[in-house]
Amino acid sequence: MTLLYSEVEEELRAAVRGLLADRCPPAAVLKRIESGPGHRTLDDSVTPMGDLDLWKTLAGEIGVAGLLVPEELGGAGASASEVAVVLEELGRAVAPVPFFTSSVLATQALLPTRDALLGELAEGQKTAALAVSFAASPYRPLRGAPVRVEDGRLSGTVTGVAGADVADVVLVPVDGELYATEGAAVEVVPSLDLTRPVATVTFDRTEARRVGACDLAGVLRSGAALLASEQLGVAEWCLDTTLAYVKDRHQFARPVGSFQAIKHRLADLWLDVVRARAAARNAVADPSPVSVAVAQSWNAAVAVHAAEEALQLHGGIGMTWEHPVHLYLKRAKAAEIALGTPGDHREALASLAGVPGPE
Amino acid sequence: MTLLYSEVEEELRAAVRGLLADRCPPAAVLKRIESGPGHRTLDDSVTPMGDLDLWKTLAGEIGVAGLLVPEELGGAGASASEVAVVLEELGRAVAPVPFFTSSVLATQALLPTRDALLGELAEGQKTAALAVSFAASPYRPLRGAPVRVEDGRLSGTVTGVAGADVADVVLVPVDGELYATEGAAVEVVPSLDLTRPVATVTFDRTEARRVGACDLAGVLRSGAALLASEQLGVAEWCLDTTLAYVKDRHQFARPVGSFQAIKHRLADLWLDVVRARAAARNAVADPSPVSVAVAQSWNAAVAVHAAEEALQLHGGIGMTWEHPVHLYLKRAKAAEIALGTPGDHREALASLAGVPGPE
Amino acid sequence: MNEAEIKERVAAFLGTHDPGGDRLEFLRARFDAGLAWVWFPEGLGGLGVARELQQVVERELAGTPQINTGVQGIGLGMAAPTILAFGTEEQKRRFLRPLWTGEEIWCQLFSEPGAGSDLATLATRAVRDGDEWVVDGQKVWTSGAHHSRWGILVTRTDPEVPKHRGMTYFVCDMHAPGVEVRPLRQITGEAEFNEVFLTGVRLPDELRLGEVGDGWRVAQTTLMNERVAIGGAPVRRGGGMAGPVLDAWHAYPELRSHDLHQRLLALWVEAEVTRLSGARLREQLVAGHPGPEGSGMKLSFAKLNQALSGFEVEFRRDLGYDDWTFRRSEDVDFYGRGAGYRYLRAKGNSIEGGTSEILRNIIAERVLGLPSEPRVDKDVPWKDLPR
Amino acid sequence: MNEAEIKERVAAFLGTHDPGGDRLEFLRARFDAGLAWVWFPEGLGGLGVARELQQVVERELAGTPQINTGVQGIGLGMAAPTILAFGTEEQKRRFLRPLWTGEEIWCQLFSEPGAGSDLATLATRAVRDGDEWVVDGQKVWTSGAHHSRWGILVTRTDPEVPKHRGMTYFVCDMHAPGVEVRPLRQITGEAEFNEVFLTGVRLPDELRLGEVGDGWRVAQTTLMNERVAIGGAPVRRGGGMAGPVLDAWHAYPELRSHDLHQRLLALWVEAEVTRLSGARLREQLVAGHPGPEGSGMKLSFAKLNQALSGFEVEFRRDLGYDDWTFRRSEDVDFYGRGAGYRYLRAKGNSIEGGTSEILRNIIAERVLGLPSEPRVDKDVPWKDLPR
Repeated sequence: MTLLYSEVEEELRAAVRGLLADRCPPAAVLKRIESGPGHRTLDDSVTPMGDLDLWKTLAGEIGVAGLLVPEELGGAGASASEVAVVLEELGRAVAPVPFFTSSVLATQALLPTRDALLGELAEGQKTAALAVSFAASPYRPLRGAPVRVEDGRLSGTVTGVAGADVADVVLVPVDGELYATEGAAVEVVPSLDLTRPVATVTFDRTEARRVGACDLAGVLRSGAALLASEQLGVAEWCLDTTLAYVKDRHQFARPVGSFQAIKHRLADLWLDVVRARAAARNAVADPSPVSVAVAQSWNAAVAVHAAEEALQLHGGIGMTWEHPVHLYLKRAKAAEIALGTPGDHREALASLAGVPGPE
Repeated sequence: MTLLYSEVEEELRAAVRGLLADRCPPAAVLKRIESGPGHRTLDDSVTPMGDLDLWKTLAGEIGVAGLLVPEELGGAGASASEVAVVLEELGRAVAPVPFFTSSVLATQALLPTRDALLGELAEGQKTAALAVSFAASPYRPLRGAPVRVEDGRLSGTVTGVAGADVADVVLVPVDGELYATEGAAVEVVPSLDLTRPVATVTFDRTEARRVGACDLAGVLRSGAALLASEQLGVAEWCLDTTLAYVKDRHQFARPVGSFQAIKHRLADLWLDVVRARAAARNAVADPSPVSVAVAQSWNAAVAVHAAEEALQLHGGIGMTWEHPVHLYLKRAKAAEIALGTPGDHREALASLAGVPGPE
Repeated sequence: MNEAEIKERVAAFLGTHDPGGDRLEFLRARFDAGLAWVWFPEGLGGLGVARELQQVVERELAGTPQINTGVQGIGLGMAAPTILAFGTEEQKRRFLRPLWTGEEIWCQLFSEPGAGSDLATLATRAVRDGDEWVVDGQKVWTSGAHHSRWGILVTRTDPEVPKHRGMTYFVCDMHAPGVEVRPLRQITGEAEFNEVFLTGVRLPDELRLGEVGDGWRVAQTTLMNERVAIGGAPVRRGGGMAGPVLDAWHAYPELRSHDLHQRLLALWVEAEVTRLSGARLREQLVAGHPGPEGSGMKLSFAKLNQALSGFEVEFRRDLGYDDWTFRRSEDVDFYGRGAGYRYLRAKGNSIEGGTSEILRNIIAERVLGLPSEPRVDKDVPWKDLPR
Repeated sequence: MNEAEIKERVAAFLGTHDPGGDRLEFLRARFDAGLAWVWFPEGLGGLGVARELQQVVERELAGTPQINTGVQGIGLGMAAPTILAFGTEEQKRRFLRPLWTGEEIWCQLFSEPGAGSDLATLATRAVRDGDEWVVDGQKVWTSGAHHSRWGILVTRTDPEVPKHRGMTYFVCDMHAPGVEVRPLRQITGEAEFNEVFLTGVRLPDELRLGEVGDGWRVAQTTLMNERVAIGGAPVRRGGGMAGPVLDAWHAYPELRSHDLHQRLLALWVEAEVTRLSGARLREQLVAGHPGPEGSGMKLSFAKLNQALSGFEVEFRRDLGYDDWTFRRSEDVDFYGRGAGYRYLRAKGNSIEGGTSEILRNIIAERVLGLPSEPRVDKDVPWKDLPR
């Protein structure tokens, strides 16, 4: 077990970062969200929020979509550790691509079934979304009313589904079984996180295919483990961007970053980020329930704190729509809720780590 | 209802502060605790920790001992508001006198009985201590094994009793009744708070006089309301002393207090103290359970925080025995436990203020 | 003049002016009767009496047509006291009456993209050209600019001297050619503020307020009046930003957890002690002994608002947002909007009207008497400052 | 030299020296065999080989008589590398052997009452008198001074030049007349440290380490070695200062509350991520890529230790204290003493070996590359500095 990055991982990072720098600078992300997603069903041709061109390149040329899929099923057979590095970079760019929702969450739900859909996802031909509220957690996998199955058809509504706006296939866990459908009605709602909007997914006697068994809590836990790396990326961007800004911005004829109170806050923030990196690495090196709970409770809060500090230390410009810091704040705040809040994960440690509550 | 200080209160403050500046500077307090209290019973003549000469002057000349006692019972018939001002000053001086334990806690326990002992306490002829753990709270008035009464004699042991080392009379609440005795065995134990040590008080078929009914929770709540003012005084001393130190102390050819990180911390601390003052005043102006819980949960924590900041900002000298800051740290930390921790008071607000917990 | 005499004046005024008639006429008459702001001089809407007596007037005139303190806020709170202090007689007569009646709305042209906390480095140039000044530059965070008739404007007139000495203060004609107002979109989606671009704007010298080069001192008067206005209103227990959080807490018991409960209790206590401090501060003001605590209230409320609104979003686990529409809004609608809006908008509380960092500096130096940091910008000509 | 060759050397040494014989003789022989610190030069206790190979020696010599790294800590960690870097050949031969064997204990005479974080302002004077120097001043926070043979001492030899340029570094003879050691009582009641008063202490010039006026550079070498030593040991999950808190938590279920539980869980998480950072840092060191994270470990542990020990006192609701006796203690007994001791002693963690404030400065400037503050002390002669 190591907490460091391998050379292979660093190469993968460089490739992803290079592509994102070129194709997905903050200004491009801002422009994209300004067109805004509307209502649509999967059959409609309304432009979704996600950048599908970018996603095609990421999936096709760099091959990130198949990292978790075994080679014999058409993927790259890589480990969570490489996936984590990709997530760090996508977090740094708040890139509007369905990597986390399709290549991580949906793929992990599918993996035990070894379904052929995995190959299509791995190649980036299709993307999938898991029809579970993004606010669900490993400790409470179902939030909201459950979906019912009758005569092989699905009925019910799931709110807060991430990635559904760009999904070709929706995967629906019902009573320990996983179903796949391309006939769900997807209504994107105005979302706090502009770069990963959530949708309400409705099934009305929708035809679906039973794919296999599904350990939903396990899937959400693996997702939570990896979300910590995305949160690390968000926090790193916020710290780096703020450092660059306060070195450059002058007030009172001094760089703002020469004021001691600012320096001390940034030193503390750096120390939080250093520990977030260790926690994220540990959650992929040892994806035990304790490691995941630790990484999520720490990193979710650090990402929010980093984005809040970034906004404050940018002063007025940080409050404007044109500066990208708000995209990170919104991503961080939504990700704090996603897959369990820091408090959910801390409370889970009471039993996981043997720190019992009052009797 | 007012949250301000009256002119009478400011005059009382000036008198107490003047006397303490003269008779109880920090160096004198340090010297006194170095002799240290040993084992004693009330009959022995071992020197107690408290400064009984100072106490005689405070009680006799300024008349603080009888503030809470009605005039017809030999006291001054003043209000809690004046008592609070005296406590602020005694907190500022960490003065080793039994004002809080005898003139507040014990006196409040006695008041409903209108017992003649009140007159003796009011004149400072005698001092009393309430035989309840100082760690008890209005929400859990009895900590430790209870005292039993048999044939009018008391048996049992109470630990953590504040003020017993200098008490002539020990007041013992048993099952809603208050007993008074001069025959308790008092063993002072090494205490975190050097200026208000606690003792183990033992009754072994000790003769006692039944004084009247006792609402122990109410007594502890009134005590907690006033303790907030003592904590305010502790915090104020810490802030003022630290401000003076960082203005004077130079490092890197600048006053330490000109460094922005230090300035911002002290600004935040000042703001905490400002709010502690409002909370303390409110707890005497409106001694409702909500006000008391608010004042204790805020002020106890502010006093500890102020003392911790004072120590840190004094640097090495703050770690030395010869500098008085540790006396305040120890007082603040012990007072955080006394009469309910901040957490106890916050949790009480769940029902008091209508902020219920999880169902 | 005492309370009884003021009441008599008001009664006399009401005897000759019908509150049920034309609103504007009533307000103009009220101004002319000296009942607009009684502490202003006679002839300028006042009676030259103690400010406290205004309360009597307001009580007696409750129910009559009122001015709009929202949209007129900058005029009433910032422009008027500055004009009173530094304006010529002619300027006072020209501006104060329509300012007070609301016939002319005012905005503030101070902040610039390059001059936020350090206002005194501002770069908007004003160059004299005969009896006129030609102004070029960009201002930002200007609320109400799009319906303002006038703006209070600080400019750089001498770049060769240290920054505090080379500024001049003007009244800017917002209808002049070269004034362009653009809505400034915020992270909440809406536009509460504007950017104002000034390109070759010509202002006659009669619009100058105060002496040439004395703009910093004039601006201080304006800002002192701003600081007084921020964060002083009474709040009930459990009110303010705690209100919506507590409402949600009661409405969704199934979302509660011990983690959230303990944090909410701590925030409740902080909100309560902050509220009590505000109450104590107002008591001090009434007693005529204003304490230094005022400097801290905005700082405390900013922190609390941010903590409470962040808590609320987390508690609700709401991944949605109510409205991202890019539209103008005239003021902050904390309670009519969703938790996400409150969270985002409250972030501005520690930036607008003096950042929390600047407020901590002010508390440290002016209240606690701590020494200032070494200054590197005091004696350097503005044009040579590093930026 | 490779691992196998080192093992051969050790085997050869053990063939001729009985670990069961006289301890001191064994240690002296080990030094002479170059197996004390293999990265030191030959003849000075080493073999001039890579530092990593020392681990091999330690493994092979496990179970033989060992030096006392506790009481010898300052000698080994700070004095030895400085003597090696700046000492004359004669000084190296004279001091290093008994330093390593523990025959001579060393202490550090750096801090002064007036020079804490700003060590370079120190005021202890050394004045040349022929072949000797006469030293007057006061040092503080000197651990082990009362049983030390030598001290590493920084003095002011030229007050006329800026502070960094007028210092000279000496080895101080702790047995010299005029050296007075007094125990310094701490807030815990005990005395871990001393004050050292130097009154007309005469040191021969041969005890000077480095050039006259070069003392700051010599002291930097010492301090760099100190920083490396602090806060780097591996901790198990739930270990360190969290250990006693968790033990108490399990032992006294009746004292638990939701408030305390939530706070303990948060501290547990913080302790765990800090522990993981330490583990990651050590992996980086092993991989030969030491990261800048090291600067943060001491800062993190100080904060954690203080939070955990403060929590523990509150949780136990213990108003007592184990022992206020004024006695000397050789080291910090975090786990053998009570919660109150831990609470008080941990307060020193953010002061000793660089305050947390100084460490934040260092991180901000050296790791994050933030600009330094304006300096007012760089070019002023030491004697003219404000104090």
